[in-house]
Amino acid sequence: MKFRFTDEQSMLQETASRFLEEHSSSAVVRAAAVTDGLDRALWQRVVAELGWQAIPIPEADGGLDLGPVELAIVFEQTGRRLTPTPHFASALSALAVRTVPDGEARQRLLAQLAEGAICSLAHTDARPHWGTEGVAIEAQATPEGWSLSGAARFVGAGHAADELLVVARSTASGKLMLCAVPADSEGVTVTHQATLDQSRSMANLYCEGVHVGHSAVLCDDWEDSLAVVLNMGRILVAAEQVGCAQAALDMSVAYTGERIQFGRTIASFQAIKHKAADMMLKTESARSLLYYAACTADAWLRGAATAQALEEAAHMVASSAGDAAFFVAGTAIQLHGGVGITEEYDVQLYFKRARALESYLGRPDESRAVIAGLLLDAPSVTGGQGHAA
Amino acid sequence: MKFRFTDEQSMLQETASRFLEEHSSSAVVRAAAVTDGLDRALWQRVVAELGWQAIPIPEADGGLDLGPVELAIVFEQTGRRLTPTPHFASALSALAVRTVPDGEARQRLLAQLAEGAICSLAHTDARPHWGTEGVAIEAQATPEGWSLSGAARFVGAGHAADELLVVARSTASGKLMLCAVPADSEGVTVTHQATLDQSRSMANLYCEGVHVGHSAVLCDDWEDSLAVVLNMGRILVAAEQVGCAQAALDMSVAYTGERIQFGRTIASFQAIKHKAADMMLKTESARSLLYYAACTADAWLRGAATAQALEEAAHMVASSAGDAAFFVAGTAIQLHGGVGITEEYDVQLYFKRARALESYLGRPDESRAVIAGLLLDAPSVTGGQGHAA
Amino acid sequence: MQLDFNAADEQFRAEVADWLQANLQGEFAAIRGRGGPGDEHHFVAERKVWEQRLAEGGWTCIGWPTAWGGRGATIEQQVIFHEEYARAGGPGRLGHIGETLTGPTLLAFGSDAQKQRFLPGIRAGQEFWCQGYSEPSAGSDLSNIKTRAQWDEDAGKWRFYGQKVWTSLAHESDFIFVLARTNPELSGHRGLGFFLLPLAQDGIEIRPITQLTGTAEFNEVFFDGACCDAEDLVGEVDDGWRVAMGLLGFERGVSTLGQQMLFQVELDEIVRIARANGAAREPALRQRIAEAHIGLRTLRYNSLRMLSGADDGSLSREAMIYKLAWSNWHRNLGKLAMDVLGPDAEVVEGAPYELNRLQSLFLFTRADTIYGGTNQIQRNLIAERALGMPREPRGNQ
Amino acid sequence: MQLDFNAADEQFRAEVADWLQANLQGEFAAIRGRGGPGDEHHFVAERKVWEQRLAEGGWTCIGWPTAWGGRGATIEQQVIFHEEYARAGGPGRLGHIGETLTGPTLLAFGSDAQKQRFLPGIRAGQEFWCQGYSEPSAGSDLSNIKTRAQWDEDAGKWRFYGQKVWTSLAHESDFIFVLARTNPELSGHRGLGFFLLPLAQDGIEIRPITQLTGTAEFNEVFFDGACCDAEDLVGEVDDGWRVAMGLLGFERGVSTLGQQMLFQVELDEIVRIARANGAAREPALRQRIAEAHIGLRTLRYNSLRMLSGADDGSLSREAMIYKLAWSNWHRNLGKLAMDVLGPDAEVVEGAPYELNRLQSLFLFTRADTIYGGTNQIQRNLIAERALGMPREPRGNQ
Repeated sequence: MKFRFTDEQSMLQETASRFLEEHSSSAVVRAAAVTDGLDRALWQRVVAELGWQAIPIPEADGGLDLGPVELAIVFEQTGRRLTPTPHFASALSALAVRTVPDGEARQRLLAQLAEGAICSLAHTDARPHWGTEGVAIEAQATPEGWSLSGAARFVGAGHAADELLVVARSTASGKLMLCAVPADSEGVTVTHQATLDQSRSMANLYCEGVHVGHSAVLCDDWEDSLAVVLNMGRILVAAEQVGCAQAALDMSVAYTGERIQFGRTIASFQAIKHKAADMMLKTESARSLLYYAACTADAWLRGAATAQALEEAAHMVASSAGDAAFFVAGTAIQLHGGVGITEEYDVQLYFKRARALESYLGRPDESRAVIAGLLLDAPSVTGGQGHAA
Repeated sequence: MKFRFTDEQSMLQETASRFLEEHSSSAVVRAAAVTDGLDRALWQRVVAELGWQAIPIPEADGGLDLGPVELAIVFEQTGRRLTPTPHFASALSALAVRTVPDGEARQRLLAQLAEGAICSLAHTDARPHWGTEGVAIEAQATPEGWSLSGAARFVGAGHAADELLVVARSTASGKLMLCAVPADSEGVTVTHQATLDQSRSMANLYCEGVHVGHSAVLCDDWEDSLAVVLNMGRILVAAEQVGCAQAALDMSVAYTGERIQFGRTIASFQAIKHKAADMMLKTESARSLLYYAACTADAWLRGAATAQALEEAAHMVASSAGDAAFFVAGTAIQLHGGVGITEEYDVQLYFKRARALESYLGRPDESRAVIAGLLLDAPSVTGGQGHAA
Repeated sequence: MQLDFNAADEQFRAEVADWLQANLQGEFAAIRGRGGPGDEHHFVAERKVWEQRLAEGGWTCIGWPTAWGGRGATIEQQVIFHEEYARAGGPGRLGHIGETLTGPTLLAFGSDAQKQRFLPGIRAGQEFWCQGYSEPSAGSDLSNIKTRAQWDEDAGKWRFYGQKVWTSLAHESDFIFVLARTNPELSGHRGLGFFLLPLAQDGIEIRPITQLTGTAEFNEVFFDGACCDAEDLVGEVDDGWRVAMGLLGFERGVSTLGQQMLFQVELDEIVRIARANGAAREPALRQRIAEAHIGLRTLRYNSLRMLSGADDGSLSREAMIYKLAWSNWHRNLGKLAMDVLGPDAEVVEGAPYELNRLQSLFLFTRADTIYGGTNQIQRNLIAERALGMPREPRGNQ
Repeated sequence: MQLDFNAADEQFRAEVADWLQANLQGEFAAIRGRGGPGDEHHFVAERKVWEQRLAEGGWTCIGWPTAWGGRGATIEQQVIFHEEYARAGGPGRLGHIGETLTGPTLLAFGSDAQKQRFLPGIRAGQEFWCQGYSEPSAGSDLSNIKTRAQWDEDAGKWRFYGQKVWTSLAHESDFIFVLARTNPELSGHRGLGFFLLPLAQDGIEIRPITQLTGTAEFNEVFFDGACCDAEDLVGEVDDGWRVAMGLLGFERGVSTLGQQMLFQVELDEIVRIARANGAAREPALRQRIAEAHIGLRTLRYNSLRMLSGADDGSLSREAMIYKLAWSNWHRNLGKLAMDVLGPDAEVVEGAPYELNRLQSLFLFTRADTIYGGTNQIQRNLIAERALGMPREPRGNQ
């Protein structure tokens, strides 16, 4: 039992931290925020120099064959810097493709992703919610394959994607299908969507009778896998949230240590100190659950954990990290006082990011409702877990 | 618009405060707590010298014909002193009897109550909840009247009552009946029930084929009136909660002002000061709603407010005062440190009382659920209330 | 204990409502409900004309004594005016700094000449004011003012050097009252003066401050040799703190019910959306919507207690908690609005960053717990003034 | 990153579990699960015998070096022992003060004579210890100790005058270690000594402190001339603070997973009741039950991080938040238990005031955020030590 980073993992963390400090500065983030939230050159650099895009891809497919723990390490750092790359879309796509049976399309996509191609998972219209009932693209059987029509929102970096992974509901079977759709396919419209949090890149997808050949159907019964992929996504989001919270805490400690009122640094006021202590408590608590959840996701990929264990871990950390990041970033604005609400100071960027992430893929209270279901409606999972970490 | 006490009301408050400071000391409360939570001599003195039992009773029936505002003023003071009298049972009974049609029984009961007789409303078994679905006494029609069987819990001062006001469900009509049952009736067993909060006097009632004559049936369709009476009860409970919170705040400010650690009174630590500020914020907020709710109850008695307005007011203040008293008393223990958890210091008595009151007649979140129903399921009540106070 | 207003007051209410109904028409229809918090920079020209219309109707400065053109309105009447004004969707008042801060200050501390010079312009809705208190290093610690007022013997004028901040609508105002250090030897509350300056002069530069919403309601005001005459000093030299603090005492909370009317409009919209998009069926949101409703009603009865309080105007306990109560309630409402909107909360329709009303509410309300005394300052005040607990010690940095 | 224990550790786990299974039988069956927090005063005699049985099995002091009868167990093994002990319902350890505080202190600071004299008795489960730190005026401010240790030249002994408080099981212990002021000239951390005293002597009076539960687990210990020999001073005269603080460093959190096992039992009972009485259908309670579950799992992974931390044992960030985290989690659990019980929560079955397990939990957990460093002290420590923010100034009263 060594519940801490290996030397390789620590090195990955340091490399990421150093690289992003230099290449994902406030200026870089702000420049991307006023366009489409993407810095393509930075992504190219990440791809070429760091290879983060290859982390979750098997060696056989040209990847590094690393796991969710390594992804969590990187996303914690990109969350800390609000890094404007399509990394989340890339990682989620890779995890999605890994769930489908082997085949030409799977191999092609994983190989592309390993080389840094941008793919985006388009799974929901999110009206009114994030669940699969929000899937609003229908697949009609045609002689040559399928015809997709409908819309999806919050498609990460979708307008910059080379290929879209579209989740559609078959009008025939009523099941969810996962289809590989080149972005330039006829009938596909993808447009960037400005968001309250300007620093994440989101797009809207409209499909009007988009033709999809049989070979492009990656899976024709993907509902359970989608649930798994979204739980993986929740863990990566949580990693961003932990990084976001850490950054907001760090800048608050720094600012209050310099700001002088009543002849004292405001950091010397117990009210400020205790807020900071609570910020750290929540950040570290979320971090502990994050590492557990990442290990559980890793175990799932190795077939050593059930989908329910992954579900539990993902929603536990979604609840914890979501609340933590919003509380910490919101409190950070409070501790900054007047300047905290100015456009000039970065703390507001973290606050907006925390707000966006807290509601992405479901609110913390919705995650707690899932946990309650596992505890209270199904056979208990609390008991007998004494030493099963 | 003068939303403050009249001179008479201020005088009532001062008299109550002075009287209770002298006659409802910690010693008196503790002496009652180790017996059955009642100080009968004190009640006799209240009846003889102050006449609080007559406040809600019409003049024609020998009462003072005062209203819920006066009751709230007194209960805020008795809550502040944890006064061990059957006053709550007496007031609730008077409000209950006032709802029934005029008649011999009504007149007799009001006259008795005006003279200080102890009557107790026995309305629920509270399993699992406080609502009318918890009524567990059945009324079987007999040639001479009715036969009552079943149990009720949390009957205020029931074991000391001269007469019980029993709520029973008619097996014939399925409706709720209110029956006047002398405590010494055959088949009636009333026993004192020890509680976690030792300072309120509660009893269990068991009825085994208790005969009730037609003349003793005060009302044979009492469900709506019970709802009104319980809402009145919630407002009186809220008054006790406000007094309880005020007392816990006052003793915390006093203690932290004397306790010295690190060479300073602990009251000089901002963490302590800010806790105290939050305690006051919640106490004053609950007090504002309390006065509104008391005015609304008064208006209802005058036919100037709807039952829904009373329901809203009662549940608003139940939510606010319930949370406030528990938070304030719990924080008071924290501010007392080690001595706060000793039997010797009074703060624990207030904490136990706050716990008991918070759950009595429903938890704050249950009251919020009622409010949500009014807002979201029925036509909105939020709008157009601009100047209707 | 009496919750309702009496018949005379209700008649006054009807009078106000009718006048607003009759006048918020035609050229003014477009500014109904505009210019409130977060929207202050819109329709400024139209709203200045509206101030004059109000003045003609005798609805500016109604709390002032009749001698200066007011109505000598009672607390109740002032409350009613604010409520009806908000209910009618009256536009954000450009004249409120002059009416509620400058005016009462001059009435209490000003010379006859100052009253003669400035009160009529405010009453007529012709001259607009902004306030020069906060500075970069004097926020929570207001007494730490660095802006200097130097007496220029040759010019026979006071000259000003320094910077004020968080000055709303400075660029739309004619005058600013400035708290400045008259005696560099003294620090803290001592050695300050309270001055009245015209903004249209050399040596004053106004820079807008862009906020997290992308909009700019506040300004920085830089002074570099700007001046005023000797008679534009209010009260004694070095006695400005007393004047400035007296000014804070004038707010008896008459506008709080009007403010709550705007809150109610926001809450009603959230309830409407919740019913429409299904959020009203989610238990966790139902609890929070109920809390918001209860909280707003609490603010109302808290205000009514406050307004019915001691006639000497002494600050009561419920008055001391009001800022902490409303600002946190409002901030929570902003968060609730986002959660009720659900995924739609993130969607910004207008490019580049044109937020809808609830998105603005969410972001702006983060400022509520900061300006006008942060949560932390408010809790200090409650603990120290209401509960008599020890004061926070000053440092020597 | 590795969550599971390795094979060797799992085998050790099996060994512990088997031994406990085999030995918590017969005469010891009655004390399964007894003597925990809030129950410490029950079955004391039986639990002392149990300590000796543990000693015979070699299960006392497993973290001690083999030279002193320990097993030199690794952190992992100690964690596993605590977990399995809790899982098996092992009774509250009467020996834990001696094993975890006195022992490590003597091993680090004690003389050979002191080790020879005291370690074997602890290891054998024959001699029991209690701790003499807190005083009425030295709670959060531990250095403010007033108990005096005076050197009695004639008797050649140290004599003690003063009072200790919050001493658990003093009336059941053989020895007490006492932090006392050896130099009345000095104050605060300086001029203190760390002494080992037998409790069975004149000049010591032990008085129980009744708590809000009506039970008494803690005591006041009064010293009026009680004494110990010169060689019962640990470390140098006036150097007791270093010894006392070193002692606090020994707790590497090996017992936290065991503690969490007890928490899990409490949570499981609450879940069971909620499913039985319908509380599990109430959305507000479902949220809180889920929070409790998430919170407990958080404590677990926080502990695993802590236990996997820097090998030098330096206190990591996650270690600094642990007390604040578990105590508030546990206090909330107590409240949740009451709300899940509903109206039944008020009913006390046993007269006069015999509380059921969840009622005791509710009341006792109010102490969790107070003893061993209040919430306020913990937040100071986090802010000052983990975040490097300024220290709270001392006063001079």
